[in-house]
Amino acid sequence: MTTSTPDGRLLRYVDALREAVAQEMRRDADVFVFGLDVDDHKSIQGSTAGLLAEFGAERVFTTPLSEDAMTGVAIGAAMAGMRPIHVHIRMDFLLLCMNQLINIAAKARAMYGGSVTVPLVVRSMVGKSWGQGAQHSQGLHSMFMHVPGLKVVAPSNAHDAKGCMIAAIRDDNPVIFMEHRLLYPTEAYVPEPAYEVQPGKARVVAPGSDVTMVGISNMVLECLRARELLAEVGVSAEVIDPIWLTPLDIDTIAESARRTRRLLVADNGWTACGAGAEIVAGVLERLGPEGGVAVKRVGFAATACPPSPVLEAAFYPNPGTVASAAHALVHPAAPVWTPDPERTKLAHQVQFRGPF
Amino acid sequence: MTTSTPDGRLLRYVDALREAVAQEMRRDADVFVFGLDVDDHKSIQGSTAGLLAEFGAERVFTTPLSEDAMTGVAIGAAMAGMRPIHVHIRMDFLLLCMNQLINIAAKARAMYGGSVTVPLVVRSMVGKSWGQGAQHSQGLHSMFMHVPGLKVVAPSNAHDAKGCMIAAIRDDNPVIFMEHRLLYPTEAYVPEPAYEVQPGKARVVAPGSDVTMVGISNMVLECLRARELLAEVGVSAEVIDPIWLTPLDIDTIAESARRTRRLLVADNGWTACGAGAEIVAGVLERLGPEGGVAVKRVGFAATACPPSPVLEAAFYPNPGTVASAAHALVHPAAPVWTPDPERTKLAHQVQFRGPF
Amino acid sequence: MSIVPAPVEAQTPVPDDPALIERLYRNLRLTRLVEDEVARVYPTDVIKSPVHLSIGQEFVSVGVCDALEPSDHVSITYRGHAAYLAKGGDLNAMIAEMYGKKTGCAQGRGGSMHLVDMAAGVIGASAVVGTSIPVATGFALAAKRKATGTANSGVVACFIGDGATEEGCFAESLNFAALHRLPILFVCENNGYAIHEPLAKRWATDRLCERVATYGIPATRIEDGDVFTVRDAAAAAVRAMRAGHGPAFLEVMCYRWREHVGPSEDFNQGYRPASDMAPWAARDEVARLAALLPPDRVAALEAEIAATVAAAFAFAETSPFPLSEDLYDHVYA
Amino acid sequence: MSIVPAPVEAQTPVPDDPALIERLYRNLRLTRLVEDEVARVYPTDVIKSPVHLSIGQEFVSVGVCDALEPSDHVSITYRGHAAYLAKGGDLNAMIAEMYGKKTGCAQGRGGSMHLVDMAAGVIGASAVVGTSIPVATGFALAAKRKATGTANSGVVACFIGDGATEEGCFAESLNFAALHRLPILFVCENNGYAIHEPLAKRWATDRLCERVATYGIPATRIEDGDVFTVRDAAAAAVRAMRAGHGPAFLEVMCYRWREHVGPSEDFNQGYRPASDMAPWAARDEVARLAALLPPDRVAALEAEIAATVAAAFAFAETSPFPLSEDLYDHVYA
Ligand SMILES: Cc1ncc(C[n+]2csc(CCOP(=O)(O)OP(=O)(O)O)c2C)c(N)n1
Ligand SMILES: Cc1ncc(C[n+]2csc(CCOP(=O)(O)OP(=O)(O)O)c2C)c(N)n1
Ligand SMILES: [Mg+2]
Ligand SMILES: [Mg+2]
Repeated sequence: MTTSTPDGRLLRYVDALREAVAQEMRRDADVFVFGLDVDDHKSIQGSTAGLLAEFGAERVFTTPLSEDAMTGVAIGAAMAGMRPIHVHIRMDFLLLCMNQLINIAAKARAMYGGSVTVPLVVRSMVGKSWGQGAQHSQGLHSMFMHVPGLKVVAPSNAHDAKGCMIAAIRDDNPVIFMEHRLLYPTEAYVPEPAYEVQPGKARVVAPGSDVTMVGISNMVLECLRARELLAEVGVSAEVIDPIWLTPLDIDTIAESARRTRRLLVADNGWTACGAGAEIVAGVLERLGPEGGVAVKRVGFAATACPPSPVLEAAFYPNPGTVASAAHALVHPAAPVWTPDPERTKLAHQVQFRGPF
Repeated sequence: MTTSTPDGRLLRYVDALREAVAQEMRRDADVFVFGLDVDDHKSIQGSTAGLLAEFGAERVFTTPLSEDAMTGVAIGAAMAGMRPIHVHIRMDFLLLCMNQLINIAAKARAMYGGSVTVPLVVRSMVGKSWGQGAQHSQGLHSMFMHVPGLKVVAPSNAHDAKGCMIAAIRDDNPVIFMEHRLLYPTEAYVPEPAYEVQPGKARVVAPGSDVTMVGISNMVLECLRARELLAEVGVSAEVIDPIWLTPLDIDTIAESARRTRRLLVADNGWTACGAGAEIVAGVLERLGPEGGVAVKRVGFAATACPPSPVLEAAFYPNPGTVASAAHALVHPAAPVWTPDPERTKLAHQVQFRGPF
Repeated sequence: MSIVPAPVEAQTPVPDDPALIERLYRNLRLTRLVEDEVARVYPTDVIKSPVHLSIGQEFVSVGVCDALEPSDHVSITYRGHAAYLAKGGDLNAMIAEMYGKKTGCAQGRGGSMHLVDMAAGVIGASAVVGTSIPVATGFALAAKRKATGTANSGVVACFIGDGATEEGCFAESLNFAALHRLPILFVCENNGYAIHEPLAKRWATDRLCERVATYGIPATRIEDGDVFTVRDAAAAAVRAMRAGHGPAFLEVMCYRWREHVGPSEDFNQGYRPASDMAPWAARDEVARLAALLPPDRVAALEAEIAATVAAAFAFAETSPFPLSEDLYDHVYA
Repeated sequence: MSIVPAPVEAQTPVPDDPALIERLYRNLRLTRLVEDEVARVYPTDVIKSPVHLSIGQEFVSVGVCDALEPSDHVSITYRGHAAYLAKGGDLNAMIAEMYGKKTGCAQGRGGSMHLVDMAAGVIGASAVVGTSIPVATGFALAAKRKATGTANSGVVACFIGDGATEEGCFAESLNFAALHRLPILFVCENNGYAIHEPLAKRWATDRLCERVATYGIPATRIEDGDVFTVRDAAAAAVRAMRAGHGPAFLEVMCYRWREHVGPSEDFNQGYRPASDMAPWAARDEVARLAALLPPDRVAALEAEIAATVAAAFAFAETSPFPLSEDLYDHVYA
């Protein structure tokens, strides 16, 4: 089920994550949650709050600072029939886990001829903003998209956070679950009963006819804000949220780009060999040369994220830079258009709450 | 210097690597070589042969099986003013080093405000073929291309192997140096005196007018072989070797694709978020919609590399599959053309020896 | 740190248990015959994959696995033929896997370095040294969570080489296993080399057991090369683990008779002298246990095992290759 | 494993060296004043970056760095203000860095978690716990290769937390440093917690020093909270390293007075009682050393240090931010 009536409650992203995990833990005794600090009073910014009290220390526990081995432990427990959720408070720490995730988790099923499954969820949070700096802010999803055998998901709102988490837990494959710290407080209508937002289906979040804007993770919000700014200058932008990055619903995006003839991908990471490159290449392979589609990727600046506020602001794409890039695709001959910074700030209020 | 007269000797790729390192070690006492098994009698398939005898155990030494820490040691030694060459006999093992390479080596200079340099070379070999299987065959260059602060190079012939190695050693940045086991015995004309094949300049290896084929690492050879097969059916293919993947010479490729209006990238790795995606997206951003370029990526099949010969043959692109894909770009309406397998086999004899 | 096994006359007393002796001998002999046959056919190129033989080291796997139940698990390495067989892994499927056949234990997708037999409790091997250690620890976590508290609670034996102990995940796994008192027996087959590099170039000291013990993990070093010693130590450790006492560690000194990878001897390569092997060859456990059994029993077993091995190679030879259409099988469940 | 420092009356004898006492006190007091000021301004949001205060733990850095020469190196952590200052790092550049200014030690590209001052031998910090350990070991390798063999041969001090010892690279680095007899002093500031998680949830045992010693690395645990004890142990280790004796290890028990990240106390959060801090506060080394000096000298130092600190904050306040055009500076050399 990927659509819903807005009859759910307004729930924050962080609470939607927590609710999904709690519901699945009630349903299936093999689900457990572990990782550094999942059981302390801060509970990963609230996303694991209450789990220890309800499910006990055998199913909700912290670990030593040993991300590499703990990933292997998660894989082994998954191969043995459990359904671990391994939590990292920053995605940057997954760089310690690459060997286990890529050499084992991604390959075990194929390499062992289908005789094992690895039903593992790896949660991690992108730590954008407020001086997090070079090593606490990375969005590394494209590295995982590169690797067959992994699934990758990056929900952009509370509704999908819950549905994707439930789908990820029930999935028999390793799923890299990318969260975003700035999304945690955002609200959307979230049904109370369990539901799945299934792999492989993108969502057209807002319709448009002049340019297709694909946003990854929180960049969906920034695209929606950019869309408002663009509307003021007569540009109609369609916004698509791929939700799942592997498997990637290239059909929905290609279909939109075929109509608008312009494709912009706003990514939550660097662009080189990034999700945007994949989407652009996938769409153009699909459409062929007659598509005549103008393309553009925006994402993190090609440097280490700087904590100084001035530099940090320049490092990240924002509604203004996204709108400006989209405008240039639509009016390639026109002078560069930059939205009024005051209006850009206003656009920061926009939230997408559904219906889904 | 990226061109040469063919007055060098015919030298094997493996010997060119060795010669480059030996020459630089003679020139600069800060250069040293370490990594598992660099000092044993097999000497990384001959690529470090003789170094121990000439330079001694302080400058040529094996390590414990501790790739993560050894990468950090290399980084620290580089920051302290030495020029380490850290060697891995398989690229797959770099997955143990991702944290150090990406969180430290790539970022140190920017993150420390320019106060340090990390002149580090990380050598690793792609282990294609002969049942190497899922964990001894990966080409992971695109993960490193994703990360600002790293340089990435993948020479396809002996001439470039030497020139790129010397350039990499002299570079003040961390360089991921990707070698290919099947290239080790291939020969090219290699000048004896030291020379650099500088970052950022691709080479048009063979001219053509109907389709641009970009080959990564040993896929340059496969593209040249495919080019022969295509010539027999009247398709004229241009073959480009990017040599350096970061910085990537997108200009040369875009210029060619603008002419041929067809772009195929044959990669030595998976395609999703791969080097091919980057090249396709980069070229199309450059050319704009009027380019009307048809694009196609070929690379490893999207699964773990299987050792069984039948499956392994299907896993890797070869001159036949590359030619077939290029043909389909040129003649989209024609029925699928597959070169005669016997001729494909013959094409395997082709070697590219220069001039460069 | 060159280790010499106990001379045959100085070994621990042979147990008065003919069934045990025969069981151990059968496994020792089976592995030896299988690997001899692998080495024999290897030059014909029917096995298009690297092979890492355990010839000379079989007693470690055979001794340890004898202490395990079928429902227990073992984690093996790319040098895992002995442990795979000792734990009851399917021989036909193993040889077929090495031949790249569809009937292989991994359907031709693993190769010699990735043997697996979940039905027999063989949870797979990794060609990236050390990576299997935390995975095995995860199995032990699952075993503990499912523990019945009875003597049948599952345990895991995790085989590793001396080189694997240098990987950081080894230390991380020891700490975690000890912290959670997981039922896992780490078995380090210390053959003194990682490929051609001796311990002296890799270990600051040889105080491995002492180091492991600082985690509160009982650690024993076995130097005598005796399969009964290994078996007894493993049995004691397994008993303690089933009773909830947490992990244990064995460092078993042994010697690799053949080259690191491939079928041949390599004493001509100069990195180690043939004389290092001599004492190990002199107390070869296969030969020794044969001498402890009645000659006619040995002959009968030999015929039986040889037939089994021949049948396995014939099975592999005649099995079909996977089809190229199978390429994308099992990427996702 | 809650550790209580020695009561003030039971500590090791105060050395009869007024210059030493004043030197140590000056560094202790400087760090304390700097961090008090950081904590004071923090709520005004001039520092738009996480801060990890070392208040209460300063004696470890001050004691160790007193044993180092300017040409030696230290590797610090994100909780590195004390070590940065004790090694002689530039105070103005440090505060400016925390303010995100162009005049910062990393030009506003590092932040509080990535202090660096190559001129002073401060080789940088990482926000990814443990990653600095092998990097420091690499500096020690370079130091050894460049060693003059004299008493001036360079050494490296590598500061880490108790949590960092759980990362695999710690074990890997110890082995390598011991194998190559590198001149590196590992200093573990064991404050009993990683964020809010106590040792009991992370360590199977507290036999850390014993474990380190199995690599052949002399390892000492200091429990008395005494800056002179730390200084003497570090000086002895450094002397031995300069003489070519290879690495050494200190585990220094201490206590974090403030929350893990941020400026405040956190005893209201329930994960640790305020009573745990009481004995540490009672033997606060800053106060103790002040009492060992003549009151007028203390007053003079106080004025001087306060002025230095005030000037540094003023410098930071008035320095310019980087320009957005600077964004791509230093990506490549
Ligand atoms: C992480 C990693 N590093 C290096 C290698 C290359 N390699 C393959 S086997 C081996 C030696 C391992 O030695 P040990 O653990 O003692 O096992 P043994 O081969 O002696 O049984 C090495 C270094 C590898 N496969 N994986
Ligand atoms: C590899 C890694 N894992 C987790 C974290 C999150 N984290 C930040 S500080 C910290 C605690 C480290 O504890 P310790 O080493 O004892 O240092 P202390 O903060 O007590 O000084 C953790 C877990 C991190 N930054 N890096
Ligand atoms: Mg070994
Ligand atoms: Mg701590």
